Amino acid sequence: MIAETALPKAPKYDDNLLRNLGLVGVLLVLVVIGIVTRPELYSDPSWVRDNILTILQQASAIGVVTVGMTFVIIGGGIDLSVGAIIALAGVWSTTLATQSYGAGGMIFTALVVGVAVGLVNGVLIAYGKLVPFIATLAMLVSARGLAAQISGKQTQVSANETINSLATAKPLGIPLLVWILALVVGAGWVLLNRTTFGRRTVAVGGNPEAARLAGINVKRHTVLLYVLSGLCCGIGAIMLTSQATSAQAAMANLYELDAIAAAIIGGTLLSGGRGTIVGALFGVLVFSTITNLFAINNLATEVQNMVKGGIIVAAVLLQQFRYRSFTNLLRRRNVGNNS
Amino acid sequence: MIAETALPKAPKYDDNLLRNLGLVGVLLVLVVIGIVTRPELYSDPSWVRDNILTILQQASAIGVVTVGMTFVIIGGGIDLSVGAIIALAGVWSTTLATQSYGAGGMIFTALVVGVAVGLVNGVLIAYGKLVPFIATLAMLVSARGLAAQISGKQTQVSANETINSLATAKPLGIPLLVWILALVVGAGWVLLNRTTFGRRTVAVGGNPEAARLAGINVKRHTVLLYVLSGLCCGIGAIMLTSQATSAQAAMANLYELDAIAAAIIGGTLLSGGRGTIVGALFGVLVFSTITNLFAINNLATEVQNMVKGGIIVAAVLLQQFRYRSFTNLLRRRNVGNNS
Amino acid sequence: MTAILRLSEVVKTFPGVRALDGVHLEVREGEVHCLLGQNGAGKSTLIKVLAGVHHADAGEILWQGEPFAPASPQAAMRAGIATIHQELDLVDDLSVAENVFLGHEPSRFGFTRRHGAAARTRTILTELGHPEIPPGRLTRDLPAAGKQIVSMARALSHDARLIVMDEPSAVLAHDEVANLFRIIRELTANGIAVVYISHRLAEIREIGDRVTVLKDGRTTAAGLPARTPTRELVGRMTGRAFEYVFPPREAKAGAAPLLEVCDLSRAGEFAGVSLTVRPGEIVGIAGLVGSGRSELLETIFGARVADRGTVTLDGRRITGVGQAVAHGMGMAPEERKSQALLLDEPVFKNMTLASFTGFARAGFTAAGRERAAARRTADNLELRPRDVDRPVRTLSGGNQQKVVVGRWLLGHTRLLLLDEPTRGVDVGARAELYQVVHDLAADGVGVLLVSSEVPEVLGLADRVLVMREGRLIHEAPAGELDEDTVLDLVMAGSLMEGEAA
Amino acid sequence: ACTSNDTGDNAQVRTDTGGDNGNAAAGPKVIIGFSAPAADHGWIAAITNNAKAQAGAYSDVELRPVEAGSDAAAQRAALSTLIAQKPNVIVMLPHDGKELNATGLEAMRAGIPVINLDRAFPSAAAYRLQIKGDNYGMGLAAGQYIGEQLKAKGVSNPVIGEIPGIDSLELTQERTAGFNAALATFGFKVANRRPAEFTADSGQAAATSLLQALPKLDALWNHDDDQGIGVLAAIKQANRSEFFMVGGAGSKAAIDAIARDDSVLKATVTYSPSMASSAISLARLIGQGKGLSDLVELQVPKEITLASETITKDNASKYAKLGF
Ligand SMILES: Nc1ncnc2c1ncn2[C@@H]1O[C@H](COP(=O)(O)OP(=O)(O)OP(=O)(O)O)[C@@H](O)[C@H]1O
Ligand SMILES: Nc1ncnc2c1ncn2[C@@H]1O[C@H](COP(=O)(O)OP(=O)(O)OP(=O)(O)O)[C@@H](O)[C@H]1O
Ligand SMILES: [Mg+2]
Ligand SMILES: [Mg+2]
Repeated sequence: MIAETALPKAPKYDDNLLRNLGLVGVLLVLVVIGIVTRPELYSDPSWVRDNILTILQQASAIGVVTVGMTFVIIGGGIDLSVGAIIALAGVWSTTLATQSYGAGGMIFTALVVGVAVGLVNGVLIAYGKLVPFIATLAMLVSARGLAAQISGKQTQVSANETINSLATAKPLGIPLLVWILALVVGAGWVLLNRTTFGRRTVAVGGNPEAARLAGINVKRHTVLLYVLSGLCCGIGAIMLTSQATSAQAAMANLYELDAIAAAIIGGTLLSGGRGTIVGALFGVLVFSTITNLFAINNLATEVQNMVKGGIIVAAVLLQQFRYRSFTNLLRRRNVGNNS
Repeated sequence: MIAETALPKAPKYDDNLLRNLGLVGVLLVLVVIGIVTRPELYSDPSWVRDNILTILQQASAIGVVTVGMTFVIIGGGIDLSVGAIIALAGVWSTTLATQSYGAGGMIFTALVVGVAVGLVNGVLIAYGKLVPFIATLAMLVSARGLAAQISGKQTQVSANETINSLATAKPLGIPLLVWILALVVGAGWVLLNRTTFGRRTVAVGGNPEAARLAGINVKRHTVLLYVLSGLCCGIGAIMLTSQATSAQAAMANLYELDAIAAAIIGGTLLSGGRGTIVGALFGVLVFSTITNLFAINNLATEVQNMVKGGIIVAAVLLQQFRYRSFTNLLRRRNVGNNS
Repeated sequence: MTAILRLSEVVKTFPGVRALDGVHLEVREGEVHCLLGQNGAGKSTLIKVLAGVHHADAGEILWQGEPFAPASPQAAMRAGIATIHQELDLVDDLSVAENVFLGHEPSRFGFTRRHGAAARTRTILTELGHPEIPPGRLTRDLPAAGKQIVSMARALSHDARLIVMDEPSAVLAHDEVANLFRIIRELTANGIAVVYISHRLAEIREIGDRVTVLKDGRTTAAGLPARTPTRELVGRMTGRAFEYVFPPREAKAGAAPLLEVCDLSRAGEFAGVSLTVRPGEIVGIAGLVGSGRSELLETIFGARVADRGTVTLDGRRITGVGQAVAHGMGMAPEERKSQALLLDEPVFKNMTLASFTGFARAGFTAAGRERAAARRTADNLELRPRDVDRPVRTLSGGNQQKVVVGRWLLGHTRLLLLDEPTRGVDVGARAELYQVVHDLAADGVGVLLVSSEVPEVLGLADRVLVMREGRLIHEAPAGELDEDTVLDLVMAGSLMEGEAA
Repeated sequence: ACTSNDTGDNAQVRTDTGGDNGNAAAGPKVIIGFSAPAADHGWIAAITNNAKAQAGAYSDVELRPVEAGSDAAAQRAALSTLIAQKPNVIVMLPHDGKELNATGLEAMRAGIPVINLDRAFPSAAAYRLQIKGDNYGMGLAAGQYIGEQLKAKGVSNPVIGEIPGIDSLELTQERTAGFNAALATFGFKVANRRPAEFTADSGQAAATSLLQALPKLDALWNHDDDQGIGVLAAIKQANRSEFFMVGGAGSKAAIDAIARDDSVLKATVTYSPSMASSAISLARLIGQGKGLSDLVELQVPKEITLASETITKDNASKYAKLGF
């Protein structure tokens, strides 16, 4: 038997849960700041409802991309090309030729472009042994270049009513894009936590050597992770195209930074092997709520930026603080039990 | 006693040397492409000389920043705020108030701002336990915001002739900025390879726990690394300001990506613990030579971008290829010796 | 009994190293075949070839009579060879059950069947005598011994004909080893063959049927009976003749205490620990895995913050690692890879990690002098290979341990804390390490030693402390204790004197 | 602005160079170096296309475009290469006038007249001709229009929104300053200002935020018609129509929408990329030492600022062909 003390009592608390609670706390604080600063807006329930839906809708495309990014990071990689993939997929799916195939053709094109670029990323990284940072940075540059080439550097307007209506449709009163986000987050959660693919992702990112020794095809799995990220970008491209009713080579600018930041704030380790989908979603929502807070208070860009950096730091510190003090509390209680 | 044959010979070749050789090869290939595509330019020796100096001069500011970045990455961190620090330092040192103190005051201000921001980064990361990615991303946003605030979003012209002449001075026929780059690279090399500071950096990045248990003050060292990066940004800010004879909040845009990419291409491990200054310099030169190649061939930007991604990938693959085949060669020779 | 595995003339080279240089091995159905050899002899490399991790450069492998060259770990597993690797090969952020079934998860359409996996894991763990390990717990929460058991469970989760165990007992305490042997006997009774690697000859004599000895990548003796006298086995490995060689020494008494620990406590780890170490004295701490000894050492060293109590070295309070090192304390931590080594850096830089500042002049390092000093230490420790410019990563485990100990021989260390210093260290190197520790003590250095090998504690230490569940429960001169007494104390905690602290 | 690169019926280019214009006759050959930032935006793309098309219309002009890359440093590098090739005239649209001032000086010192397109150099010695749009005037025009409309409607305390482009650019600052100045004359001010990045998706995001912050809105000025595609989409998605909107720059899509009068977009204030065509024509004249034939002066003037015009439903048909 392992000595009793060597098997600490099952942690009743869960790291991830606490982290997410911390983020919920951060969100609450942001909302309270909103209420305090703009009470007249928050006193109207229908505005509040709309506002929540707006925040969610604005988070939807980047949220989908962040789900893919979270998988890539948990799997030990990074994907700097997500914004560029969105641009390429968006531009490709809104060329006049593609638009002539209708909404189905456009969606299909966006997804195929996303998957194909992801595949190239994955193969370069897994089989070409390129560092993910460099491979996807190169892809960022190339894909944006190709998107500019295809679009002739013009904003391509989507004339397809079905595509454009994706952004306006509200089944059951909730925007379709929010439903899509919910679906992708749900699917991502199941994929990460309930499938062999997800469990292997953790293994590949956490201890690639152990994964290899356990018979997992680490290279193939790595390729699949980038393909998954590319697929999410394809979905994101459709969502963003429908929102802007157009696509252009410069769209989704710096989405890579936003997605990585959201994933990390949500508790995903940049070094791989650990992360949560729900946390990533909260990370995205924090950013989207901050933007909303700035908008309703009409902050100037420069002040906005100064404050935003501070909020990010405060959010992470707050989250850590909650987490640590909670853990200490529970640890002390546990020790009490032991001795 | 163990038989002599069983004593494994230490590999006599050096990873870093080979890697750098690979990068020199990449540079040569780029130059050859230049010669083939624009023979008329390359047939003029004085143009070639000028061109080399231009490439070096264009590489100088980002090169200085990359030296600091390389230290941070070797030490297990990352600094996404370098571009923003340059902007803040540049803007601060070109306010009318600062300019009234003359060139000395401007340089002093830029360096102090760089160091101060680096200090904040370092303290947040080492003592606030923030992930470097998030802390420096927050700093990126904040510092650019502050720079916009200070400059009133205007481009601030430097009226100081001494500062402006830094970019035009050519002691011994070589631009002063190139001398500065050489100096910083030289100092960086000595610092990394010949001082206790460099040794600590490798230890802290390679295995922070081992470093801590060997009595190294990991936190303090981490702070120093970000301060060093900030200092390099301060120097870079002066260089860039003199080149542009002005500073603005949006300057040095995306320098962080360029500097990280150059460091990694130069053989620095993103996970820390390993890296070379000379490699980082070569990484910067590769990028700067690519830009030059595009300029003399007047490639359209979108084509440029498409090609650039491909060149980066090819460069890294070429470098790896050389490395591997070289290793194999040496391995075979060694094995022959042993048996 | 038929041979299910037969290797002949197997060769495997790494850059600059011929790790296997003509290995012969024959394993029969249902036997426990032990592999013996010094650190770096090639044992782990050999089993990695069998497990499909490395591919042999030359030689023949017959598995169940057929030529065999597994292309991947999966291929080896499918063929019926399961392996417990020397370095723990678990994923910290997966649960116990997920680790056990990693790569061959019970699943339906890609969805894991968690309850099925948990149930089967529980069954296997129960067979292993560890029903207390919850299948749903994250592996990172388990102590090293628990992880070793999970590794074992993983090997058993395959339908294997041959199970290879690379130093499974290194992190196990005494009773754990007995349990391991029970399992091995059950396996062999079912006709499963076991290849067993260990540096402890007593274990080999107890569980082994036959022994193959490797030296410098070559088989020097194949299929010897396990009862072969120690002298001959050790001779085949090293040219020495004894397993534990403790140089005789006399305890110095009377000197004022060098280290004084007073009522030291850390919540959940240990409580009320008081002890002293005098200059030139070796104090050993015995205890079960998980009794809190490592945490105690780390707290004394200043690497963890005590909740209560004080540590003084020569009358000076120690509150942090930097200060501890500056005042002459050194520690060889338990997990050398994660806590002590810069794997990609050369040996000499690892050795001088705590002292390079001392070699430096005005902040400039003196690589030449560091190298020379490291070379002298490498000679003292009989490091193999003697090359101090080689990255530590390419050294075998035992030699890596010597590098860690060597680090504290370079400075002006006056108190050395050793946590499991001989884990994974071969017989020859072990004797060398013991000699080094004795020499240090003779020079007046105080040593505080933690080891799970009771003979080691008894043989090496002047004074022994017994720790149980975070408390010191007994203290006596080494001469007054024997192995059984210590084991009783460690496990039951109260047997004889019962003077619980 | 879903236009192609083909310039078949591009009204932004003057192709009737064979008319009674005294300067039309072919003169000595002029090599014009041209540099504008990488276009990821309709307006800049139109600038480059117009310059190329206009140069193509002259038999005595050879255009040497050099790519300026994505920032001021890249453009500096590209221009040094160009200067070394000694073209007769250089036309450049700098990333930032102040940051490229030194390059302008360098070219002028090398004896190459520099035509600064749109983004002024601080020192007068750095250029021979400055031709630019009127950013301040654009804001002024938009503010004027909005003020008048609201006043006509009798709105006393209107809620006005503003969606600028990249906020760190000086041109954005000038536009905003003009806008605020015009509104001030009516006693109005901007209630909320959400900058975008000259792209449609950023326009959509900024507009969505702005609409959320202002549950009731009377008028909105969006600085740029290209990002306006996204702004209009956001307005539609939010199902809002209680206000009217003014655009900026004068893209074809915007002018068409104004003419149709089926959306909140009621007007746009021009900032025409046709200035690039004019710059090439003037560069040719400067290269050949000619003046503007309608003027008395023998040389081309040093400063030309285009007027910003307001396009509404009433005059949209006139401007339809000028949209880019
Ligand atoms: N991946 C590798 N690259 C280079 N050399 C290696 C590698 N793996 C092992 N070696 C070398 O091969 C030799 C045999 O190592 P191996 O790990 O098989 O020894 P071992 O008998 O298992 O020793 P120990 O008892 O310490 O575990 C050693 O000299 C080691 O340094
Ligand atoms: N990371 C951790 N999180 C929670 N508890 C831990 C952790 N590491 C160790 N513990 C607990 O601390 C106590 C002491 O464990 P530890 O394994 O260090 O003891 P030990 O006597 O040094 O045993 P060993 O022989 O394995 O070194 C045990 O209760 C263990 O479960
Ligand atoms: Mg081994
Ligand atoms: Mg321990």
